[in-house]
Amino acid sequence: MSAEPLLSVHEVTSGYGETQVLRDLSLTVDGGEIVSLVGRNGAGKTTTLRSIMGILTPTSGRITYRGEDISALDATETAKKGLALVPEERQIFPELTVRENLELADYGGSPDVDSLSVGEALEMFENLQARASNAGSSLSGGEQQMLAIGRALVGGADLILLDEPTEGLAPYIVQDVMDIITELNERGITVLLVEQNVHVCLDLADRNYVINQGEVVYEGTSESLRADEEVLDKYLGVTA
Amino acid sequence: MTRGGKPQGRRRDVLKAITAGSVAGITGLAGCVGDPDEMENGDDDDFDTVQFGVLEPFTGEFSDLAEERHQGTELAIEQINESDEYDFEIEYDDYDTQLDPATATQRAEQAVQSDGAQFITGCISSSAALAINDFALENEVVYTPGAADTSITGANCNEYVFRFETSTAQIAEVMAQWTADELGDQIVYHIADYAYGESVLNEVETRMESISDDYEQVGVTRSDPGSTDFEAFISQIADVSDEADALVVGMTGADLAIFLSQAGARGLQDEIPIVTTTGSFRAVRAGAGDGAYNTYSGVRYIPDIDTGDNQEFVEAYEAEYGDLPDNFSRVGYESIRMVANGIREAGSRNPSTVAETLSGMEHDTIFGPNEFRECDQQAMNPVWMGECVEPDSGELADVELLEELTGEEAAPDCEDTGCEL
Amino acid sequence: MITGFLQPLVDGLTIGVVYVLLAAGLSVIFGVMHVINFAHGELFALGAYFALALVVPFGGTAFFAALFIAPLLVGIIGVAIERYTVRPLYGRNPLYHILLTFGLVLVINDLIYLVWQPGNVNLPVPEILTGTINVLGINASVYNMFIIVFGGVMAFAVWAMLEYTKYGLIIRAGSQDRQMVRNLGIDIDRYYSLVFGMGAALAAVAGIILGGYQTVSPEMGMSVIIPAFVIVVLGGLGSFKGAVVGGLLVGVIQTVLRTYAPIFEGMVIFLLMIAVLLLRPRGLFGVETEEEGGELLTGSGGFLEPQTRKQLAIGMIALLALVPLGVGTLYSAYAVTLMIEIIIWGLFALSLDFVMGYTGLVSLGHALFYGLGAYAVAITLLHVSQSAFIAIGLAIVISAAIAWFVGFLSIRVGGVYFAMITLAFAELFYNMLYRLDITGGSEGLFGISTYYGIAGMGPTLGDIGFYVGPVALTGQSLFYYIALGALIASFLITRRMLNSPFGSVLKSIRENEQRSTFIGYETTIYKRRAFVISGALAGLAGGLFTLNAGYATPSFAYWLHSGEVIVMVILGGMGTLYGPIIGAGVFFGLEEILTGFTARWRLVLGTIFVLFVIFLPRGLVSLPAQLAPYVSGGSGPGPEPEPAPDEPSVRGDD
Amino acid sequence: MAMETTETNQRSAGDTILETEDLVKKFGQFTATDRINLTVERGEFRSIIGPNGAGKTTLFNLITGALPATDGAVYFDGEDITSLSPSERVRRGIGRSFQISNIFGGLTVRENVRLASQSLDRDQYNFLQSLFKPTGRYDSMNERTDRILDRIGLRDVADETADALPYGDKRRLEIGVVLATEPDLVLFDEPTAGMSVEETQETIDLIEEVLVDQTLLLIEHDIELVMELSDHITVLNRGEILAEGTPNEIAANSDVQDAYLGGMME
Repeated sequence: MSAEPLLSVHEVTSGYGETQVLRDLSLTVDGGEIVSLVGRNGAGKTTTLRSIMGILTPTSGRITYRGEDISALDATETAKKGLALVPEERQIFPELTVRENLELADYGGSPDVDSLSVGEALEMFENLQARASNAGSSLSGGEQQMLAIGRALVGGADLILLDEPTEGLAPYIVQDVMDIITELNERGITVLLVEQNVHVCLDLADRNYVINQGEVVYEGTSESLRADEEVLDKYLGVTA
Repeated sequence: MTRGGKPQGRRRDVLKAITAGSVAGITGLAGCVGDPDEMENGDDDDFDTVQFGVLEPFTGEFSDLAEERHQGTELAIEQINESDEYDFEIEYDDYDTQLDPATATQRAEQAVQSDGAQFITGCISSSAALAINDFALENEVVYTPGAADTSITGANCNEYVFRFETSTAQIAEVMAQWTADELGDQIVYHIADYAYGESVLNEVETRMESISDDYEQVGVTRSDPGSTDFEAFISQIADVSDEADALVVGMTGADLAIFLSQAGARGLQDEIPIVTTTGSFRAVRAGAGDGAYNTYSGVRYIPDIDTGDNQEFVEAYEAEYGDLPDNFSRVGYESIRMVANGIREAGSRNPSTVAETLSGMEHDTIFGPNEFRECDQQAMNPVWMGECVEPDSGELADVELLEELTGEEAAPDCEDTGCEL
Repeated sequence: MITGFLQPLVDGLTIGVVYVLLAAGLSVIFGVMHVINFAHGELFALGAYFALALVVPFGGTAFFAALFIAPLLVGIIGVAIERYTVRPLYGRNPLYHILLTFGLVLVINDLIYLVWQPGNVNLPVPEILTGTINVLGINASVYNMFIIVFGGVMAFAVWAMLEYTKYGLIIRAGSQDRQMVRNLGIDIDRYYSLVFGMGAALAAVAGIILGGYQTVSPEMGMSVIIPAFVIVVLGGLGSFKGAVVGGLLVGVIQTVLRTYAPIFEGMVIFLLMIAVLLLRPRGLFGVETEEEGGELLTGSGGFLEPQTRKQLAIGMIALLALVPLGVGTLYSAYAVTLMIEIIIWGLFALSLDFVMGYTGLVSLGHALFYGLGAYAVAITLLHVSQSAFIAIGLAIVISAAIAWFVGFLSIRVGGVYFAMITLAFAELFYNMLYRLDITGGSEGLFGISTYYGIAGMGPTLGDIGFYVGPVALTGQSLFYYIALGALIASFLITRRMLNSPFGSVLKSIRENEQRSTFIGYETTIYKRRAFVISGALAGLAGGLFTLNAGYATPSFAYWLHSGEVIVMVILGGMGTLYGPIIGAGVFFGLEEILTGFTARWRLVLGTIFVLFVIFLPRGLVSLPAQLAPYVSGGSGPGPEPEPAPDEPSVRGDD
Repeated sequence: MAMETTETNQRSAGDTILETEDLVKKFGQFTATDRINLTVERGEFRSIIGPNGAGKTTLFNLITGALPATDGAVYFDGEDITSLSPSERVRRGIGRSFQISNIFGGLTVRENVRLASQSLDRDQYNFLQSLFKPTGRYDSMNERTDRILDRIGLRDVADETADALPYGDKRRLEIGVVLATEPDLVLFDEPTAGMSVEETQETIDLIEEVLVDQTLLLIEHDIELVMELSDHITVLNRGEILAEGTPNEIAANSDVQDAYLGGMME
């Protein structure tokens, strides 16, 4: 491995129509890391993920993956490079069965990366195994999250962009999801995690970026962020 | 107005343009409101050309018939222009009426107002023909329609309309007589639910009633015009086939072709004889394929007949187009010839004069001696009954003639036509 | 008595299976690409003609080969259509696909005429498929059985393909959430062509087996497209299951009604469609899909200074007023006739623009109101009074009343569904014209005369002559001024309305309906009022036609006319009022010129229209503004304004 | 009628402008808001905060009528408005501004404001007038329009197309449009989303300046801003009200810390 980061976002400006959400935002993710993006609602976290994935095209700046410029690629092309987005709403195909959701992922994704087979994915998530032939729409929030992550694995992602994986989940399921993220990482998958739940981030992430109004205002390990009360207070509204 | 070199000529132009329009003439002074007098079209004895407008539905459902009719028209014009017997030449323009009476009238207006046609011919669908009927009267131009609807020379007749096409009434005459004689008087009907279908039903029924006291209408089924699926009707007809002697079908064109094709596939003609009005048309036989075999049809025309100068017509037609003429070709052909005879006889190209001359005038036609009789200006065509049979080779059914009625026998009585001329 | 029930069932299934094949492609294409493909019927006809081309030289048994080769060819054509015409429109309002494919209908239909000539032709089927069979007292032809079995197998094969193959899975997923399919690294856009091709091939199969059953003719596409839409809407746009159930249902219902209640046949499917759209807009099996965004691109009127525009308009009117004076010297009386046609259709187009261009309601059934006006005038003149004023007055009032009723029922459903429901109403009306005695059935009403006055006092146009210098203005020329007056009055009135508070609200609805609601406007009421005004103007246009021509026929309400008037509005530039009038002029001008050269003028017109939809969606009136930057060398708006995707702002959750 | 009046009188006791009663909204199985009881006093500046998915926008949609409630009731000025259409609610004095600027882009700035102003005057002219009398001839309406243009500082660009305005001005226009409907209560859904720090401050200043007399209900993510501006704060979590109080009370509330801010200080 060279010193070059796996993913590099360099001075990216992006948004919706005329609304600029990101302003010269820069960050890097190294292979094997879990990196979190924290910040308030509306700070630009989801927009960052969507810009990396290629759903949004940055108006300026450069995004590279394994040294290759992917700024102009669309979602299909970035997925083929080994990126996978697990969106906030999970976007399970409601009328496909759990197995079909996974099979579909198998048809897409990156051909170069070792991926889980559909069977392996079902084994990995016990809940899904039992509901393999149920429609996606019948799953609970936690099951949907697992299926969404399962799709990313079957698709052969080596960088997963996780958008608010614990949103709307019951506390005990939050723990399950956190365990899964850890397990992913142990399998050698790099994770870029967007979370509102600072607790989850600090527990999981190797490094954290705090973003505010589309700009990175802080970067550091969980330990140092935990200690930085000023940042916590100012940008995350967490007072000691 | 007197400015410029030729006041005289300019005044003539103005007059012509106005008289060609829908309004008759001028009195009074500039800026006044007046009541224009009727003004006769100036007769000029001296003319080299006559302008025809040929209106056909070149696009849409009847376009193949339009083409067929148009070839007959063209052939007639060509022959007349080459012939020494006529000391004028026919010039003509084609207009596409599409399927729409509104377009038909617009084209007729173009022909008359813009291109100066005094004689118009064409239209296959009866609603377009009826619209042009009115137009011809209003604009005082002679019109020879191509539709068979009874009312064209019936309730909606007028002195400018002359029809060589055989009317539904004439066909119904031979159908009713032959059916009553050969098949029986217990009849089931299937008609397309529009004017043509209803008129077939009415005409055949009236005649059956007068022929046979025991006549009975076993049943009527109606399909929408433009229908493409007749299974339900065929099943219903098959259900009553034991009680009925014959099925009379009041449809034409694609409707009839599809009906015959589906009835054939279901073997309906084995259960009950099928009698149609236009099954002898080549277009219908072509569309119906083997569904046409062993069905009976009224016949307005087939190339085989040996009346008048028909065989000369057939030869000339075949030489020109490499194909045999069919019903609409002869209508186009003879409509032009008879009007041309009228113009020659009248010695005028003034439509009103020609119309007067044409009414009741004797012609030699492909059907032998013929006339647009005075009471309704309908040609006194003979009609036949025929059977469509499997051909020796190919797919297209042959038509064998079974019976003939002369023009006199086929024509309805003048007082029954509803025409007041 | 079991046969009494089974026979209609078997009969109905025969046609039902064909409907299934036809509707399945239409529905899947909509599901994945949100394209409403009007040209589907033409692809169906192409299938039959390709088969004919194979079967005729090689005989009946080539039928089986044709059953595979012809759909393949049509599939390839489908792919080409998707690739080169549909693709540039993704991201625009889905109504543009309706417009585009309507243009393609004109083009393909004329190509069929050109290549194969008009007329009905029998498509020979192999010996083995002829004859009849009798089981359980049911009489059926072998070919019927073949249709049911083969069609059933095809439908099953398509279902199995969708259900069990990789492509099927991707297509199904695509119809649920396209972006997520992309996120998974699957190039769904590449499958669009495949889906379109497959849909086209299915239509071709339907065309071939139906061709063997009926006949093959260039009109066969037009005759199936409306029922096909009805089925797709009934079953639910985008649902394969819906297409299957809808197709069989319509086939059986039609057949049963023919047997037991023939009076409703023809009308019932439209009533059914209206009912389903009102009660369950997504159809029986349709799923909630996100309303596709994308605005309707209206013409830009801001190119000239208001003063210049006013002068231009006055100049135009003055010029128009002079037209009849040139008759006989500069041109023949036909010029006046043609101009009357343009004026009446210009008024009709203006009426459509008032709802389409200002409230975004695309009515696919506007011929309904034109026909209504025409018949109202005809019936009044024949039965009530010969006064032109009373007749026209009644035409306006009746059209407005029916527009209120149609609007009341339809406006609650939006976008594509509104287009479909108005189409259904128009077809219903068209059917009624054929059936009712008072409308004169299929032939319509003829021989109508009128006078211009009230209570028996007043002249007929033929009796009056105005003399201006050497030129006499009578009859047709006088009517020209009446029509021109009506058009100018309508234009001024609608323009005035648009500058009034009412018009402001209409414009606000076009811009942003949601915001309009949240500053306190009940937008449904405003849209309905606009629809009523539009219906009244369309009725006036139809009424004027009949007043002049003296007849009314059912063809006035034919759906193709609704399509043509949309063509005029788009050609000219929607949302400008004057653009559609120019559009009507260009339409008839083109027709006039083109028919002089070829009977296949619709081919040229259709091509021009397709190019307009793709490249100049804001119409002719936007041309100066488009060209200005190039002429002056400055930088201006690009030729293709890229509509920003609408982010839905009322969401279920935050 | 009499009964209703009594009811109304009861409700308007005190100076409550808005009250929701056990307001429930379900999307299929999912409960977006669960028996919300919210009371807002006249003249108050109330903020609603909560994590994503807490039901804030849903609550707004229920109050404005954009979504029908599954259960419960909304009272405005003591009157039950639960079954009224959105436009009816606007006419009773509930104004709303949107997350993404939501103006009539193709119309001029003046037309934008005038439309809102016109909505207010609707009952003062008859149907025919409203169809035919040009908008330019309604004096009171145009005066009010100009007044509002002045207040939001867009009088100079009044004849420009709204689309042509810079982003910040669009937000100003958005607020002007809301203001022109003369609302008693204004709901703001993230009025500063996507704005730079300066723009945010300007917008807030503007809101404070022009809407000083109105009751304000604000959804906002910028906690700092919320703490600074609000009289009261309501915290939503998973569709329920988690806490309510003054900014200081909220800051000190450990439940809020836990749920909303991620339980960081456990």
